[in-house]
Amino acid sequence: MHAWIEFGSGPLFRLCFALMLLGLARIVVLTIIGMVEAYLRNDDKIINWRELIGKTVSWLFPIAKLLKKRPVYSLVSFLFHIGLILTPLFLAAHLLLWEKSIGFAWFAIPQSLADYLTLIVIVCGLTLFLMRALYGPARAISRKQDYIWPLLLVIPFLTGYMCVNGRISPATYQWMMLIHIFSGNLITVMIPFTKIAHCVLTPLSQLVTGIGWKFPRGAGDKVIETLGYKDRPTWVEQPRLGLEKVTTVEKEAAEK
Amino acid sequence: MNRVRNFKLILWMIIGLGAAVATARFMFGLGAVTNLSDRVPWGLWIGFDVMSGVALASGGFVLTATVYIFKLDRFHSIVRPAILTALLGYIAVAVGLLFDLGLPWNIWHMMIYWNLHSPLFEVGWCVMLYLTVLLLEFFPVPAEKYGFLSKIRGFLTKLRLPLVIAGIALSTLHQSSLGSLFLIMPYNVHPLWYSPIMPVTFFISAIGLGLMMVTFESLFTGWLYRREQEVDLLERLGAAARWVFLLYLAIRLGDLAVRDQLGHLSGGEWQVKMFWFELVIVAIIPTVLLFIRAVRRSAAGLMTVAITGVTGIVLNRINVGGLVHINRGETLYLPAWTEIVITLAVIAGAALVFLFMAERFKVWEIQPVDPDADPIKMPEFHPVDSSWLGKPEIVARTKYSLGFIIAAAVGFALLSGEPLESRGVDPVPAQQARGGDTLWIDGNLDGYGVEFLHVRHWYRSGSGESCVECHHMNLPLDRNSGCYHCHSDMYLPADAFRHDWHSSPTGGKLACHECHQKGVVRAVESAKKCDECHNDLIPSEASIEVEQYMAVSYADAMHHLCIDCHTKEAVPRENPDLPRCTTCHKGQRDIIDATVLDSDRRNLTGKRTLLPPIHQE
Amino acid sequence: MKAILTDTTKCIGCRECVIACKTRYKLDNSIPRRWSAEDGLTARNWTSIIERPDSKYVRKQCRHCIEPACVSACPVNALQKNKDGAVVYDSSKCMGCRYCMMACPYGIPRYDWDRQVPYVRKCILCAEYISDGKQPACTEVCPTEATIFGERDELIAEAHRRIKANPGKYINRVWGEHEVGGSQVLYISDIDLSFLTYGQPLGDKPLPDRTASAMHAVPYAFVGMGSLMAGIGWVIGRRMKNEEGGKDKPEGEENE
Amino acid sequence: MKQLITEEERKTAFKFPKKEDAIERQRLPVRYHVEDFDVENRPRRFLEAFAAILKHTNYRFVLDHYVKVSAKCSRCAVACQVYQATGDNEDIPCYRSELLLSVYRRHFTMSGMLRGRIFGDPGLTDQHVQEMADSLWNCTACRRCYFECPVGIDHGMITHLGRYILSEIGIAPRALVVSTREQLIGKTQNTSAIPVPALLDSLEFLSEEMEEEKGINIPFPIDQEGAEYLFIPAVSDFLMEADTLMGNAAVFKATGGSWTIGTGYFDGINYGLFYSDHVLEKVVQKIEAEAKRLNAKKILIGECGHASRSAYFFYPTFCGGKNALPVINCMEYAFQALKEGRLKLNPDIVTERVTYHDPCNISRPGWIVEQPREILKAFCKNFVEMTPNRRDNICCGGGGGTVSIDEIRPYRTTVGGRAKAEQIRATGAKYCVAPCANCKKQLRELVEDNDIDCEIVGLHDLLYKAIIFDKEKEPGVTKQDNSSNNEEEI
Repeated sequence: MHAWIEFGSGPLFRLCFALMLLGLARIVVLTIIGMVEAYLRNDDKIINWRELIGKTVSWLFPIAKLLKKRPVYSLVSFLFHIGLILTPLFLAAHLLLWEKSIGFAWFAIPQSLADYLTLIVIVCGLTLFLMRALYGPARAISRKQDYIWPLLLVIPFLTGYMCVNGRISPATYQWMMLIHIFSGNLITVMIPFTKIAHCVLTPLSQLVTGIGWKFPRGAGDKVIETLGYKDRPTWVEQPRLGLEKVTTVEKEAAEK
Repeated sequence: MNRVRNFKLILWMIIGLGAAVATARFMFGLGAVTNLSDRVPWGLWIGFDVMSGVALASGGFVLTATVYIFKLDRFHSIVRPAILTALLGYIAVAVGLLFDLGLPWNIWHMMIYWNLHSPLFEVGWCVMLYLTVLLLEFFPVPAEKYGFLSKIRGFLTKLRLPLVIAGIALSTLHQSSLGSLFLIMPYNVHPLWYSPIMPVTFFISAIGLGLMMVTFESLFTGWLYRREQEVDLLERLGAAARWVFLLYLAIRLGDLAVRDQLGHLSGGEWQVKMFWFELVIVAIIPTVLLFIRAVRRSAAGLMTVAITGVTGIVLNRINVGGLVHINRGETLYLPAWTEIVITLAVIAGAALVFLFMAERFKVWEIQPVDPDADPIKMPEFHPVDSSWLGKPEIVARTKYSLGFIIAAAVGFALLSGEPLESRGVDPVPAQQARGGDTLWIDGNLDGYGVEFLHVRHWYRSGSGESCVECHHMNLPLDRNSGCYHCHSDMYLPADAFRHDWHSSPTGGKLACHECHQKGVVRAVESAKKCDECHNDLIPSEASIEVEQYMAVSYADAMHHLCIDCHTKEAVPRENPDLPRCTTCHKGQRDIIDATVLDSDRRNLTGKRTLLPPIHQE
Repeated sequence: MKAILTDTTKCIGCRECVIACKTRYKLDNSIPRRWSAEDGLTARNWTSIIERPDSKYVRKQCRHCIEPACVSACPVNALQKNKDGAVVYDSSKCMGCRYCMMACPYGIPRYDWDRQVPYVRKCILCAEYISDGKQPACTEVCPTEATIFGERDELIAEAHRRIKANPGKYINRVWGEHEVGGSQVLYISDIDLSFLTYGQPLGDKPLPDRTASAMHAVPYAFVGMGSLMAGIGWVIGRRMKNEEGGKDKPEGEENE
Repeated sequence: MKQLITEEERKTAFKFPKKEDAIERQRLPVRYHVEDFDVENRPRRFLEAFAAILKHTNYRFVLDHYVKVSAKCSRCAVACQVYQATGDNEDIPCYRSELLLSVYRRHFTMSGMLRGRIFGDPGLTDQHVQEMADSLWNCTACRRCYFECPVGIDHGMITHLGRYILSEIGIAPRALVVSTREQLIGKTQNTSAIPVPALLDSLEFLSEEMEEEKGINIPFPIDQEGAEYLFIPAVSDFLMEADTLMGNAAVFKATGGSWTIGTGYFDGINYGLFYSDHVLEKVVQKIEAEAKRLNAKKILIGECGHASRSAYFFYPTFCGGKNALPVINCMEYAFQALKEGRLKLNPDIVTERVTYHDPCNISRPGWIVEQPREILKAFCKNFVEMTPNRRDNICCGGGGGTVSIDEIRPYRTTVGGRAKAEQIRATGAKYCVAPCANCKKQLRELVEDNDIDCEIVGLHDLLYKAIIFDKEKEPGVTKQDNSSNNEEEI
């Protein structure tokens, strides 16, 4: 048991954490490369930065949007995210592990706050699951993983809370810790490869959309050429309306 | 092109692994990732990356000489890949050196601080100059593609002959100087290898290696890209190489005879076996095989020869570079996996750049073309999984980066945390044997210590709960720190109290006044004592008092523990000798009755605990 | 030229010299390494006491050779022999190639293997102290005068005097008088000290001489090889031109 | 091998699920465009078209991003007025996007590759293609859901791409394809097939009518080279929205702007925006050619949402990036004139309650939101807002080209536009200003079918009524040209 815990918080954690960091870096870099490529291929280089950044910020800190539509859902999901980010990163116990492994750590949140946040995450996670299961449109668009994720995210929080508050734990500390570590590792390693990747990609979304709406010139013709539809009108040879000037302009263009 | 893509994927994975190790190397220092030690300061990185790297790149000067000096134009088609191989080989040497050097950012010092007596200085300069020459020699190839470079290209093409001559001269110098490096170590290098003519043997073997490397590279890339292999040309190279190898064999054996060292060959040491193995694969097998015509004319035969020859000469460089040195004492050097990974990663990087150049520019007569790169081609869905991952560059980007990060993550997982700092450190024997029968207490691991009958002491002090009489607390939050974590030196006191940690928000989170009283000068003496807070740290029965912030030195701690007790016990036992030094320090360990410790010593040795050999005069 | 003479028969193994050295140069504590068990020297232990059977103690330190191999080997002049004869180290020049460690016949220089910024470390004969006319730390504190400091000639004379004065006590040899050109740290002993060189008998020829011949050949090799190649190229080119006769097709440039 | 989609097949294939609590929806009788296309291998051809489009356009990185971030939170469901009306899962924006994203995920990513290898997932089926065909043409492409998506997925773009792919394999509403074909390779070069002589006639007629009404000659300059503005309205304005056109002319007259209508190309309608990037590009480039021919300085788009958007946002894209001519909307022009005091309006003419409908295409990007409101507030005393309004407005229900499909009028007016109808009813306005050809058509049908007492007008219709001509300041050129007319009037 102890050996498994050691393994889970040692090599396995390093593997999962490195995969997460590198994987997230990878998708961000790939997205940025794609963006730059698309940007260079487009003729239109005008980007409305103000608009894009404004939208991004308004979603990263969705205070104004909270009360607009589906306020309960918005509030629950907001709290869920807060707890999800703060607790693993700033819990004192985790920071000690950091200090031990990489030699430095950062400030911690008080244990009582961490406890409350943990409870909030557990409650919000279950609520989100129920909302997904009970709300019609949500059920219609959910895949299997969408149901699994909120529950999976709750597991390390639940077991972590039980480790800290041993009285409510149904099993021994060791077992709880084992589940805590392994579920945490599982989540960590899956982050860059599943929809949780939105944690780093969301800030890029608006820019992606902004650049995506600008199309490369002449792509349509190439698509037709690639598909090889011989009988397809390519819109290239167009008879013009019989005004003299039009034809002359066209002729000039053709000569060029 | 699938073969190329899979090969590149493997290369990227190796680089990923290397990136993880490289991070550790620069974060934690050389000791963390290498098995190098004060006794073995040069290891695989010098022996392979630098010494063999330089030798492997010698194909460049051999072939430029063949084509531009001896004007054998039929070899023209393989001179470009040879120059590129040489160029990348030298860049790989430089990169490998950056890992090996303790202070890689000072590598340019060689340019301003001149020591004309040092062969390494000369090697360094020649490598730098030759690298420049190679860059200039290769520059026209990529420049073909860019029209605006045509003027420089024309100028360099005119300058080719002087460049080639300078390149050959520089190569001659540093290929041989790699041998001169070891002339200064007559008492280190095994006499079967050490010879005043090492510069000459190094140079000759470099020529042979250059030819073999060109053969290998040509055959391998031919297989990779399904190109037509230039076997007829390589056959001629092989025919030339056999004489080189024969000459090398003759010189090595002749040298031994002249220096009257043949007697060593009859010895049974492993070095002798190594010598024979090396000589067989470096010279005898290739020479014999190359004299057979059928072998020379088949790609498989040539490949066999190339692989044996290359392996042999690389082995020779590694041997001379550190493996067969005889002043190693008891320290045996085997490269750590991390060292091997870095070496492979440097090679993989060079190979990737080679493939990139070959695909991008006209390195070979026929440039390989990727059929999928055609802009108007209809995308082909994979027949099995009916997927299409995109244009070749997108596929490359997606797959290689995935391979890279997975390999890097595995690398980080394999790099274990604690041994990174303490490679080469054995667990303190006293700790290792805790609870055992007989301890060998040896604080500084120098092999000289005190025999301690653990069970007897335990029994005498009342067994049961008596452990705490001697064994004191561990570090807070620590499970099994060795003694040296506090008593970090044999003779000097060490800091046991981590002030930073106690005041840091992640640690004790203590404000100053919680330990230091107000109005009193803040000093060690006026502060709270450890056990005022850590009252459960030491059970009440313990004989140790925690007052000091400085741990005493290891020797003092041991003495304190023992002498106190022995002094007390001297009276009731009516044994005045009990507190005397000689009671414990019965002389050195060979004086201790071997039979007493025999079983324990074997156990300890099994647990990686190094016990020095018994010195006998 | 200053020197240290160590008389192993007087040494009681108290290690005062070790502590004095560490104190003077503020050498911090080192994690004991496996290989340092052989002689006790580490990057933070510049001198050590080796205990030999029968309570014999031998102090090990840098020998400060008169023609040091390490100084000759260092490609960037980081190791230098100063006017007093001490082999001193300039860490600002060093690039960490460790050739000095390879070259030293006594295996003295040690390396900071566990540091990100490692240096080569060894005894520097308290160079700045002896240039002020003071003594090295080790000789200063030695309670039994087992190790003493003075002019080299005088110490050699003293050594021979002691050997002569106590026939049978000492082995009739002053270690360091002639080996590899002589050194400034001398030993007289009643036991064989060849373990200091790992059993290798050292010759009297200075080590730098061995590379000097190769190094002297460098300019000749360069010029010789260059002109040889140029000559061969010229001759072959001319012959080929003659063979081709009238056909004046320019070679070389066209092909590449 | 080639086989047309038969009428029978379409009838059996296109079915919509019914929901008890939702409005019972009829099967959309969309007539798909039928070319000589192979209907046998639709999945394969769909994938090929998808791959070819990914290869040559920028959609790949966008989709790559979207498949990774899509969190399936279902917030978009509350934003979609079609879903609110039908309650049909197929109308949830995220569901619709997932139809296409799942194809992308399965056939164009590593995870799909693994799924194919390990689980033997067969991939795209004909049924799925059909589902996409049904679902994608339902969307009004109003992009309201984009504002509701926390991770920033633009479902509008996915729909846009999906339609493009479908159109490449011949699944596109016939109405759209037929009109763009006329526009691009037909004789008349416009979607409504108006021949140039007819155009000139009607312009002359309008000019005369304006003279009668306003007592001042307001000309329509035709083919004037070097004019500052090349005026490109939605072509339907020439036939159906004469008032708007007259308003445009009147504003130019009053402000003294130099403008022209080109006979070479005068159609702002760009159905390419709704179904094919290829057509979109070609149509935009026609505008460019006409602007070059007439040597115009700027391009002025009439009152039309999608025409404005396709010109404003895609003109730089397809016509030379930075060097492209600036594109402005006629409302921007009017607003500018109003701000500078060149446009004088009589506040006593329009006294009825007026409301303003934001066309999605120009209001959603935040481009033309406040300008028309400022203009309206300048002369309408009784101006009320709909809720929600501005960038968060609700689509008229005819966006995304659906308005030009006459067959689905019942669907548009009962389902797509239901929310809008309620909105308009709630305002109680007499006039609903909808500065967009599509919106006008749709809203007129909407108020007709829903019995709402409201007149749908363009902004310039009202402007035309309220405009005051400053006769002393009349430019000399027109005075001389039409001196006789002026004298008569005086």
